[in-house]
Amino acid sequence: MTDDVILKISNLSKSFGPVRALKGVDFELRKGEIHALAGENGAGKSTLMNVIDGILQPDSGEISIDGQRVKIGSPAVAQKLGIGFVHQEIALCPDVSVAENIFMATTNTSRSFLMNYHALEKKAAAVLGELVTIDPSTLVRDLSISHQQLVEIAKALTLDCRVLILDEPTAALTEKEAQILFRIMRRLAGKGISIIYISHRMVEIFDNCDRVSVFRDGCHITTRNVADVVPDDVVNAMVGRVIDELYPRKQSEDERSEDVILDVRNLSERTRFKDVTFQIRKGEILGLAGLIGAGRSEIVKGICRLEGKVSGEMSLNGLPLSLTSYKDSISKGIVYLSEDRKGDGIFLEMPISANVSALKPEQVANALGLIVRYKEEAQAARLAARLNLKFGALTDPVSSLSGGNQQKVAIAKMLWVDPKLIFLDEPTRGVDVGAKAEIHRILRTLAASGVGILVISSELPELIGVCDRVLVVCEGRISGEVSGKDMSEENIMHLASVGGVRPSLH
Amino acid sequence: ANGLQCEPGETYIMNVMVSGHPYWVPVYQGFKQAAAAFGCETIFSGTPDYDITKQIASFEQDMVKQPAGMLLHPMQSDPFIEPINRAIDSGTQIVTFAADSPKSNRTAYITSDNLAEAKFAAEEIVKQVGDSAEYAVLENPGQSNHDLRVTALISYMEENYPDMKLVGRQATNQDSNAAYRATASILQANPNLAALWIPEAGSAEGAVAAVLEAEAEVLIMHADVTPTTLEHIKAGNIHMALNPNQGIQGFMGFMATFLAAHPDVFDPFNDYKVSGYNPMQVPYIDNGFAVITKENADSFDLNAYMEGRDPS
Amino acid sequence: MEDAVSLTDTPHTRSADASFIRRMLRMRETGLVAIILVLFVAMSIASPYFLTWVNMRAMVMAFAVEGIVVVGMTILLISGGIDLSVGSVTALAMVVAGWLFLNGVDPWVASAISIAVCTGIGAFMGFFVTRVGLHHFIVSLAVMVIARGVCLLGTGGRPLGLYTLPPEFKFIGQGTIGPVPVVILIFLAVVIGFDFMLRRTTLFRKVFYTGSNEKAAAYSGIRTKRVIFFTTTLCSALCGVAGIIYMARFGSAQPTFGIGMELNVIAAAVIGGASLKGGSGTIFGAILGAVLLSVVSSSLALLDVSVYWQDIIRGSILLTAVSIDHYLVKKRA
Amino acid sequence: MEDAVSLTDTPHTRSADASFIRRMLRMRETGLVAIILVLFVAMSIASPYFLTWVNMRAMVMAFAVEGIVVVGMTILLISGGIDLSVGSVTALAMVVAGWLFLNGVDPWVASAISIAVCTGIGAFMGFFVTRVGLHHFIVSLAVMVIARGVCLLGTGGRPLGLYTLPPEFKFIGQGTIGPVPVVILIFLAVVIGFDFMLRRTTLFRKVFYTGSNEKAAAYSGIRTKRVIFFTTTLCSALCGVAGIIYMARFGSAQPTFGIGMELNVIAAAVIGGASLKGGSGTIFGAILGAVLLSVVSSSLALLDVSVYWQDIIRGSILLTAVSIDHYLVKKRA
Ligand SMILES: Nc1ncnc2c1ncn2[C@@H]1O[C@H](COP(=O)(O)OP(=O)(O)OP(=O)(O)O)[C@@H](O)[C@H]1O
Ligand SMILES: Nc1ncnc2c1ncn2[C@@H]1O[C@H](COP(=O)(O)OP(=O)(O)OP(=O)(O)O)[C@@H](O)[C@H]1O
Ligand SMILES: [Mg+2]
Ligand SMILES: [Mg+2]
Repeated sequence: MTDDVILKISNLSKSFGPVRALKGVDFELRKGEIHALAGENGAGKSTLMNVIDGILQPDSGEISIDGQRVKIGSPAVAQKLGIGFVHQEIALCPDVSVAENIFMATTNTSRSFLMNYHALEKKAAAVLGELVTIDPSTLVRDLSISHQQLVEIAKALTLDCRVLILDEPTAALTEKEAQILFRIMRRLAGKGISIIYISHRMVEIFDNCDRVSVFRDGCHITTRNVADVVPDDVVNAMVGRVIDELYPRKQSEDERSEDVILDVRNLSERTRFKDVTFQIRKGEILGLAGLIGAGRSEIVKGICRLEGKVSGEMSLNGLPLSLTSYKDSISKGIVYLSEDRKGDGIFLEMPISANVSALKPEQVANALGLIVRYKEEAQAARLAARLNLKFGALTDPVSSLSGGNQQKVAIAKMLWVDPKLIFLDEPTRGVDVGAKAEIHRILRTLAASGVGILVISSELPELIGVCDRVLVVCEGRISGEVSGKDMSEENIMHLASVGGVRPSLH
Repeated sequence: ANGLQCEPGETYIMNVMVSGHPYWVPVYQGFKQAAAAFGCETIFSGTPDYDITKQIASFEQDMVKQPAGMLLHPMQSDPFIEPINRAIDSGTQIVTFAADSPKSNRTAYITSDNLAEAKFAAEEIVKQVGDSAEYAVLENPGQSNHDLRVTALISYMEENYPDMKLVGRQATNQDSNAAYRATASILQANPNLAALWIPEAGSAEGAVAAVLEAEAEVLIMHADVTPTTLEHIKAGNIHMALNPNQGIQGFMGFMATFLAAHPDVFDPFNDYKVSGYNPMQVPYIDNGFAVITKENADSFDLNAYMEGRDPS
Repeated sequence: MEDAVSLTDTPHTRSADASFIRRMLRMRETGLVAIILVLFVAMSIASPYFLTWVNMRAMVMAFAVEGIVVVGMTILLISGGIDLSVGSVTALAMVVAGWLFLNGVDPWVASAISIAVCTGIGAFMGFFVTRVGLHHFIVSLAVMVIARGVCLLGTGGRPLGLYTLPPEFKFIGQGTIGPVPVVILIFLAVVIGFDFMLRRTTLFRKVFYTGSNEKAAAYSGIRTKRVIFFTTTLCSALCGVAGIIYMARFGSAQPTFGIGMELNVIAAAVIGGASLKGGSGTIFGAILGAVLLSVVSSSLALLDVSVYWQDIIRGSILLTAVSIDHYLVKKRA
Repeated sequence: MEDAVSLTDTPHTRSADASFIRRMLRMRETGLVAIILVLFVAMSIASPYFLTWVNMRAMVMAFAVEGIVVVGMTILLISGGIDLSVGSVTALAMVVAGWLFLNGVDPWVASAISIAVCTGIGAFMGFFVTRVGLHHFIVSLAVMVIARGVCLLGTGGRPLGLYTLPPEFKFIGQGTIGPVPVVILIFLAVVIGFDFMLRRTTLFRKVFYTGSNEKAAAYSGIRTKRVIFFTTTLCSALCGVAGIIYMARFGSAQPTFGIGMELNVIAAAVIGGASLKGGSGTIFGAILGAVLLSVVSSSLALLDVSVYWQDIIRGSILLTAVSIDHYLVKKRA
């Protein structure tokens, strides 16, 4: 590794109306390094990356590449300068095949007149092969959100770039894919490509990156060699304090209750899952682990009647439960937090307050069915404060929030209805450490107050840290359960990948 | 042939555009009556749309049926030159009505004289409001007979009554709501407006509503008639309407087509035998128009007329 | 000191006042209001007849009934749909009610039946959209053709003269209460009622959710198909209401009424800020859009602009106004 | 043995064959083709005149020129746009070329100028959409009105008679090569050319990317505004071409030509599988949509169906056909 600075940002500022997203930021990227960016939600990380990729124009400040001052007017210019970007929000063309999506930039600059689909699909298969098996001729609209994330990564890897930006690429990936990605990143870095890596997972930063820069409130705070610091230093710089407890205290032995909140028996769906049986007990947080595409989301969506034709029996608090629709499910206090926040979690162009109240606007309506706006806003403001949401005004559209803050809106939306049973699918996707700890604390409080909680997460440390018990799903079946001391990444991964072959865990 | 009589199965077609328009109804009744007298079959054809390509397609499809003759209302004159000529070459005689294709080889053209209507209307207006008053027109640019009714009246006024002042000229395109809006504005801008000439009845319905609402003293005259404007004539809200003799148009239209298809029944004093053209050549037949007033309005109730008749 | 005291005494009112003005300025519709005002001032200078009560009344009358259809279309657009059949369905409302009346049915009963028929047509379209899964565009296009056909079939293409309608029925189309035409009062009632409901009720909030992101709405427990079915039906029902008022106003039922109305109505809504992608729009804005279109047309007629120039000027003003509005909205954002 | 050998000898051909049939069956358009075939068979039984050369030619001639506009509209729809001005712009093409010709300009030069003018109009719309940021709908609505106004202004509302057009010019509209009208040949050339380009060229793939997700396309370095500008301009240019062919065919220029054409053209594209949201559609499908509409209209005329029933039947067939097609597509998926 050399110390050549390839990309240099100086004194860069960017505002959105009254919101000052970047305030005089300085930043240096060296050749062949993997440089992590850390910062709370809304600190300005994505904004800075969008400026570097030419998607946004800075209000002031300079960008130089190889010592040359440059003006990056559009992503096309950025591409010419050798900048590749995996976006925080997936941006793929749904009506187009995976192969074409991956090579969109190549097609764009290609001099050849005709498309060669055959060659494209072969090349795409090669690129994808390393990451995951997806047929390159499928349309992107038919892929699950995590597979789309992988396509998005594959797309950036094919670019002939010198600077590769990865904005929270692993938020929807499991350990397995993340490890593959890190391998690829290190190989690229070895070839002299510089990588900016944004993540809220400290482990990833400390395992894979060379340097780390910390942002807070639109300012660059510090840049350090990873070798010289410990995670607490970074967190401290990010939030201005040390977060002493990343995870709340778990249920103690004597708090354990045998009261079952949700009892699911032999739940099956035609193709997606089979004979799923489990219970959520009072006071506990139950985890659901598995590989991408194992069917975790499907099981949960099936339970609350969002998708699929499900057979099997369920009971809630001892009473038989038969739901006809998700509306029915909500009215019984069972809610689902979606993993695809942009696709089906939030209303991007609607005000924050209207988003938060979407599950039950009746709650702030008067006797005539009229929404009382100040009540709506007051209640939304309370939830926003509880989740430490960073926003301008509650009437702003959700699209003006940073990715992590959008996720908090999605969570607030769910908490709005005072649920009895919550299914959370990747609840802390893109959420910073501080807020994550807060969300975990809220979940624990809810669980203690008798709310049933089930968490799906691809981040194993989170599952292990938060849950009292973790079920593992493999190819649509529950392949095992771990709890207590047995909750280790190895055990979970084993169950998730080996599936049917049940190793002795106890 | 046995004189003025059709062979069994000999068919005549009447082809129009916007075939749902009520204007065609009495025309086709006349056409049918004449055909019945000669023992001929008839078909009412055309396109429901205001679309020249569709009308030409329907025209050509009619030709597949090999009719003896066709009474045609060509939506535009020039596009029909080639199809008409082709039809005649393949043995179908064509007569035009209400709109012409003069450069084609059609054998006859029957219509009401729009110039005469305009002149009559101008004289009537002057008779009612004097020869130095303000008047306005509504129009429907692009439709030739409506255009003619308007432009002819304006130039007749300019030539013969130079003191008549044209104060408003608005396109309302047969839309009663647009006519309401336009008339209301004209009335606003011209408090002394004395008369209004409208080349069709749809706009007249809207115009009369505006005049009544503004409680203005304006003489309204229009061409064609609908049940609603007929009622307004009876009530004295509309002064007068000029209505083409549609029945005669259809009846004479059939006669001309039939004769074109049976040129052997007469022998004009000319060179047709040596030169080889159809002796039935009538450049222009005027079917005349009726003047509808309060007094005779009852005779123009289309619903009463259609009672007991088959519309198709 | 006193100042300070009074300041602290009325913090709520003050901030409410300031925020009211700020909210006014921030409102989507402010630009349009400004543009319309500019047109008004220009026209008042250009023509002494413009700013008269009679002219204003005529101008409002010219779009009031169509305005009721605009309300329905706006709500439908917000939910993510579109309806090309509004003109035909309005005509059908006239024809059905007129035909029934001529066949001896009481005009009020005939009107009720006619509105029910239109509602049924809306439900029919709603069925094809939500159950069969077709796009609003193609379904409403087919229904536009079918409804026009029924109009022709029911009347033989001839307008139905309905001069025998009883005066108390004609009153809804031609009467006045004080100096104000009943038509305008009905129009205002519909507009204010739906504007209020759209802004405030939970029912209509669901219309916004559905149009903004149908999947997210479904994932919020909203029966989005029902919502779309409802807005589709509502739009046709309002066409029915408009048709009845037209019938009372013109004293006739015209089978060819309303050809091309759909473009006008959609244009009004879009000018007023409704998105063709769904999820946004206001009744107030859409009505302003209709006002803008109507003021321009009326002004051109009032100024006796040549027929051949009118279309050119009208189109240009439309384009300019929309561009200015867009610029203002963007600038404020 | 021989069999086996020959089988193994041509493994590629075999699998290519099988996959060809499978691909045919999987193709979006198969359902439409089937529906049209059913209509054809039914019509051939119902009317002896249907399956005649003259009738077939008349049917194709009825949509061939409009088909060129359908091509432009489909491409524009794929890129996420829409154009309501196609009818007016086609009329304008006729009027401009006709006017120039009557003023002594060579008809070929006049046609070139006229197509250039139409292209300019497209660029004008493209500017308002991509630079000012207005929606296609409203921009093209304004241009529709303006272009119609220019037509009226340039002709005084009267058609221009152009019977003096030289025969070699009229040839493109009225001539035949062998038994096939030149118009149909031009139409086929345009359709096949653009269908091929849309499926295979890198340039047109960008149109799909832009329409499917403009942001994603822009992030990949595609200048999406240029793409939209291009498709908007292309659509108007093709209207220009269509207008010239119409002029040669009719020997006149009609200022009122093409009123309502936009709905027909958009309907054809949508029936053929184009999405109003952008990102999908094919030329082949859109032309099938145009064929379907045309066959239905022609058939009703040929069968002497009462005018009063025609619209009802036409709308119902349209709705049924689209529903069946939708069902087939969904079932295959
Ligand atoms: N389009 C926009 N309009 C208004 N404000 C915006 C917009 N985009 C970003 N912001 C604001 O800019 C600030 C920085 O946002 P940014 O997306 O850069 O945060 P981030 O560091 O990437 O956070 P996260 O970890 O949540 O992704 C936030 O306060 C956000 O609300
Ligand atoms: N819309 C869809 N169409 C077809 N197949 C789907 C669809 N959504 C999901 N699948 C498939 O269903 C299976 C289960 O997916 P699911 O999303 O439930 O997995 P998961 O365990 O939640 O993992 P992740 O969400 O991390 O991908 C996968 O094989 C996936 O590809
Ligand atoms: Mg971010
Ligand atoms: Mg999942």
